[in-house]
Amino acid sequence: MTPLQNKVAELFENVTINLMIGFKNAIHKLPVPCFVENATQIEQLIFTPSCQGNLAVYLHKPEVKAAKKVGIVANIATLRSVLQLVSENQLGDIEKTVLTINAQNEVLVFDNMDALEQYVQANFPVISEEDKKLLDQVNAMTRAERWQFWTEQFSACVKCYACRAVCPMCYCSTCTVESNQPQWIKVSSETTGNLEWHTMRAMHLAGRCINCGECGRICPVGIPVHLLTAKMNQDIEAEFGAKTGFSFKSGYALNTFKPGDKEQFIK
Amino acid sequence: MNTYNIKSSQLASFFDQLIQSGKVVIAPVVKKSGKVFFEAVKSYDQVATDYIQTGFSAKSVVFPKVEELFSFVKNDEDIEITTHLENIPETVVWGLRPCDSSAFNYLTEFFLRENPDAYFAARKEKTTLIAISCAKADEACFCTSVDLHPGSTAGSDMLLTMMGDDVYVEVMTEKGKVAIETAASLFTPSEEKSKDEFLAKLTAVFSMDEVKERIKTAYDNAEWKHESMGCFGCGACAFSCPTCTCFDIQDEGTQNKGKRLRCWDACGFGQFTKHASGHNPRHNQTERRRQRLMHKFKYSVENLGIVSCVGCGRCIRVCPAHLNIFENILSVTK
Amino acid sequence: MDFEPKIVAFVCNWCTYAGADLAGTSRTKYATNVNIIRFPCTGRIDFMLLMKAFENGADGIIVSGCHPNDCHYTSGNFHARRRWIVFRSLLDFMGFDTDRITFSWVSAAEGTKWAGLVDEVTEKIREKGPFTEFKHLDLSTLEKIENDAITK
Amino acid sequence: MRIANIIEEAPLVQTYRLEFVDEKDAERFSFKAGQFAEYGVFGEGESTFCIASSPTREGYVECTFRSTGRVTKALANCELNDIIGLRGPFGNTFPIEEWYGKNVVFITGGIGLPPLRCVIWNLLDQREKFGDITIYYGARTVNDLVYKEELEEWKNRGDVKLYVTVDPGGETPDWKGLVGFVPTILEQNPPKSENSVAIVAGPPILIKMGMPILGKNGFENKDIYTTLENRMKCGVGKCGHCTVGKTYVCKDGPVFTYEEVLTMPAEY
Repeated sequence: MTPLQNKVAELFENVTINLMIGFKNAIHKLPVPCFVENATQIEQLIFTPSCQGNLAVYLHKPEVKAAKKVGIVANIATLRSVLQLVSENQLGDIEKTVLTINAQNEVLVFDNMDALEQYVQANFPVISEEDKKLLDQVNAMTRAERWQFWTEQFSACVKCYACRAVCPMCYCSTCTVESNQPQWIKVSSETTGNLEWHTMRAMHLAGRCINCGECGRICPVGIPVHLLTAKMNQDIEAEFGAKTGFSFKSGYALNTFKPGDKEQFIK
Repeated sequence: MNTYNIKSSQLASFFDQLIQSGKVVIAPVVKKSGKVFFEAVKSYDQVATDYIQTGFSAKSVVFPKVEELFSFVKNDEDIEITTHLENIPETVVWGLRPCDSSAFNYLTEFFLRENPDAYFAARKEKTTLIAISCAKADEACFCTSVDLHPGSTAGSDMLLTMMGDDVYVEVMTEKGKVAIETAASLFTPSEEKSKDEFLAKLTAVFSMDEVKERIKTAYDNAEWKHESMGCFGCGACAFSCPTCTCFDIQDEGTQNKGKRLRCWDACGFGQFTKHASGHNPRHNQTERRRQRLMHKFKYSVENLGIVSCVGCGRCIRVCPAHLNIFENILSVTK
Repeated sequence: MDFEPKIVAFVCNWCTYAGADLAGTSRTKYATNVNIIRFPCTGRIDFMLLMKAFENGADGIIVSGCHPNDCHYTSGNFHARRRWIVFRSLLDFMGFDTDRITFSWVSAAEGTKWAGLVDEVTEKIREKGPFTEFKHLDLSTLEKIENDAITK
Repeated sequence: MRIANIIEEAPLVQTYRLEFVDEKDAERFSFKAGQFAEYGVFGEGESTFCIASSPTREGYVECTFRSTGRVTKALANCELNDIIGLRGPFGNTFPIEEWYGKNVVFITGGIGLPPLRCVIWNLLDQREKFGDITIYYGARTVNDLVYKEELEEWKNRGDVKLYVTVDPGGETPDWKGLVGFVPTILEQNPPKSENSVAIVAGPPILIKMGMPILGKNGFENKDIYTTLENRMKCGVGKCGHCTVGKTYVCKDGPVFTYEEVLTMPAEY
């Protein structure tokens, strides 16, 4: 048994949790999520650097909520998601225990949000080199080139809504695209509608997206959708000094304001 | 079946002849993201040659992601309805894998056996499938488990197998013959050859007969819940699947001018079965995922006599949660 | 045929709409290209409404409301301002022509400013021409050519 | 189809009488009890309801619907003489010829009555061919009862036994009928099962509860019919929305016997 597995066994023994969300090995490439319901299943749990997925999205599942006492093995993105979700009052129904493995390979267990917040703030990630390069590439284009780039990307979108499904911040029980009175976004996949969908998704995540990048990573047609929210996060930090997934008390940038917010474009 | 040889150096000229004959040629192309997708191409140098599987299947040629059923214009009392069936071009799909072409067999049965679908029929009739057998496979491929193999000819009009400098050509249908005739001088008749040496080696992960038998009683298996907990309910698997046929019908435009469209839908979506009353027959993800897998391995067998999974492995590759269809099937049929 | 820009103005009830009213009652002449849509507050003006206006054929958009600190609901325009800052930057990042959206503060007393704003925006859009970039997204190449021929 | 008459049945529930614009279409169109159709408003889409009028009444089609979604709202906004689309009829039918000489029991709730109204009128129009006809009908409130005038007519006919009930709490001070859920009323006043068939239609909960009660009362599973109404789009067994297991409700149904329902997963 690994130290992580030992810790989880202990949690089950003390009935601190009755469901553990973690990762297990899979036949194909990346680790898959696994749901441990009792001590006998603990041995499949792993946690390696390749466990990139953001498991926080499962905290909205009805089956998980029903379990009440939930543990989650978290990478830094998941930790930030948990903070952000708590700040948005989304995790009130469940008692959560958050586990992570730090750089020194120690298993850390957080059962209160203050400790979690401290850890996240001390280990706050910067945007990845890869994403930064992509962002710079797009920023360096002329406006017409950017339009060309994005419309070409969006024309390939098939509206499978995987980007929405993997996002821990997309927790609305009925999404705007599913309401048809009025029909904000066309159901069929056409460039205009796709563009509107991605604009809307990005805007609804403005100041809430925690930059885990899952949406871009999993897109079946390879649209780098995470760049939209990454760009907005840059803006929001620069304009309003707000960081997402940074504190469980702060709410988010777009439901507050400062009288002194600056802009140059309003006439 | 007729068999031929063509020099691999001459494939390009064959390809160009197909384009010059006025047909729309759909072939795999490497996109900016590095993934390979089918796309209409203009010359052979655009075509990807080194790929295991395309991101999406070729079903969009006969069952596009958005099909315009008709457009309408209302003037005074009259409603004028126009369909666009006659504008469908002659199309060649180049380089689809044998699993994909066998999926066309299922699609044809599904759309045409009962209440034949005019849109599918029109597109299918104008489509020629030129498949290329697989020299490579990855850990997501499992065609050998569903009774296919990397060189199976099922469903395609013509199958090419790369054999070093030569390409071995098997022509199964009239459409295949017509395609050969566009560049007849490039082909020399050949005796039937064994392809095995040039095909990917893939051991079966399960026995189809056993699964077919055991899934009959798998509906109430407790493993469904466990196996589908990870499922997010997106449509990536259904949209990339060569045999998923569910669709939605939507009107766009105004009440005076617009069009009626048929667009892809997925049984994994939460709203898929939701009644107007708010009641949802399949209200949780476990039931929805079970529906998808049971349809592939049980319901389509009962309805059409065909397992509607061809082992292409796309759903495994695209799944955001990295769920694995054959692992799931194995665990519920244990 | 001369191109007449279609301008949609999203305005708040308490300031800009009253301002436009003032422009009317004072008989100030200004461009007739603008279609005014009245909202309770700028805070209610969802970004999707702007997208839909473009989708339905608008060539330019004006969004206008009370000056900061003058909001009838105290803070609606402050919230709106944050949203616009983010939205405009996002549109720009996607290569959307943000010059086609003009944001402004027009108070109930600024009838002249309103008239001037509408004239200015109309002229700017007239120079830029129809917003074909957006309207053409879903047309086939052939339709694009035909459409260009019509609008030119 | 031209809207020839509009009746407000209950809050948000309306009945439209539709007549063919083209007489040739009218000649080609024929349907049987139990079938449904797709009613469409151009630019909004199509919506599925059963045909609520009886095939014995020729020259028109009636449908009853509650406006809840985009299409039904657009339909509800239509006015007299507007033209709407109709695609159909689809689906299988009630085997009415097999019921000659038998007693027929109808159990239904809410707007589950429209599909049965089609059968009821079909039977009443050839009343002499059938035994006793019993109808159990319930709605949430008095106001939600549909076909109020026809209920009155059936009550006064003398050759129909009618139980009309409203859910507890849904009664008004001047309500003289029964109070209680349909299954309860059914248990209190059990129909006789000899030489009888029963038809259950309504919300899924009524179907799931009502059928076993009939079973307990001696009805054979093959003599209990229902009509399932899953979400549908195409009507011809292609789009996949209405599937219950391997069964396409639109093509293999909507009429099923309890015997058939028991072989399907409970996904309706």
